[in-house]
Amino acid sequence: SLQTRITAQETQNKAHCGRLDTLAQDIENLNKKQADTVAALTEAKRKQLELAHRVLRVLVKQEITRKTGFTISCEEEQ
Amino acid sequence: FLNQATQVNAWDQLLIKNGEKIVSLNESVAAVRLDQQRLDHELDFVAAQQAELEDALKPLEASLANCGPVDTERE
Amino acid sequence: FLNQATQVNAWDQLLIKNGEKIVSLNESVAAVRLDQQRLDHELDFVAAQQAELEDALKPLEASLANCGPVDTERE
Repeated sequence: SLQTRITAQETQNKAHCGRLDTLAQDIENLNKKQADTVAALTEAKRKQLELAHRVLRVLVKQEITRKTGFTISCEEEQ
Repeated sequence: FLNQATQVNAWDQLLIKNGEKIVSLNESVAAVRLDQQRLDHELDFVAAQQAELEDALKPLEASLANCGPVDTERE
Repeated sequence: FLNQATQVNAWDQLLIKNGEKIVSLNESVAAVRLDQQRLDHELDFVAAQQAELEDALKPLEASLANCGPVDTERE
């Protein structure tokens, strides 16, 4: 019966080993996915900077236009 | 014999502990996977909003590009 | 007896190896989780900036929506 327990323990340990290999694979996959996420976030940050720059340019242009009375004449015509 | 029985008991304890740790590790991995999915969805959402903002920006840029030179001449 | 002792040692090593594997995998998961938190914060920042840009653009969109038709007629 001691031998039976030892055999059972061996089986159990083998099962643990297999489960750990699966988990190691899962973690590796998560690492790969995270690398993709990092790349996507980097692109989102780059796009954000570009958009912020373009919005600022449009706002500044509009301000100049407004000051020279362009927008006011637009509104008057309506 | 007694010594061997003690050894087997100790192994039992080790196996149980390992098993518990594996269950908890499994839960951690599942939680990380879920968080990863949430992050990806949020990123998709931000990218979609950026595309929307860019679409809104294009006609504004075009219309101000037309206004621009005229104003410069006026000044 | 010696053979049995060797077997016991080998078995001990196997159990310890699994325990070590668990520790190392736990560390990997913790590292992924830490990176996730950093990504989460950065993404929140980008999303907040995005909302700011949208807000900044709104009045301009409204004002140009009014002017729009007039400009087209002028051209």
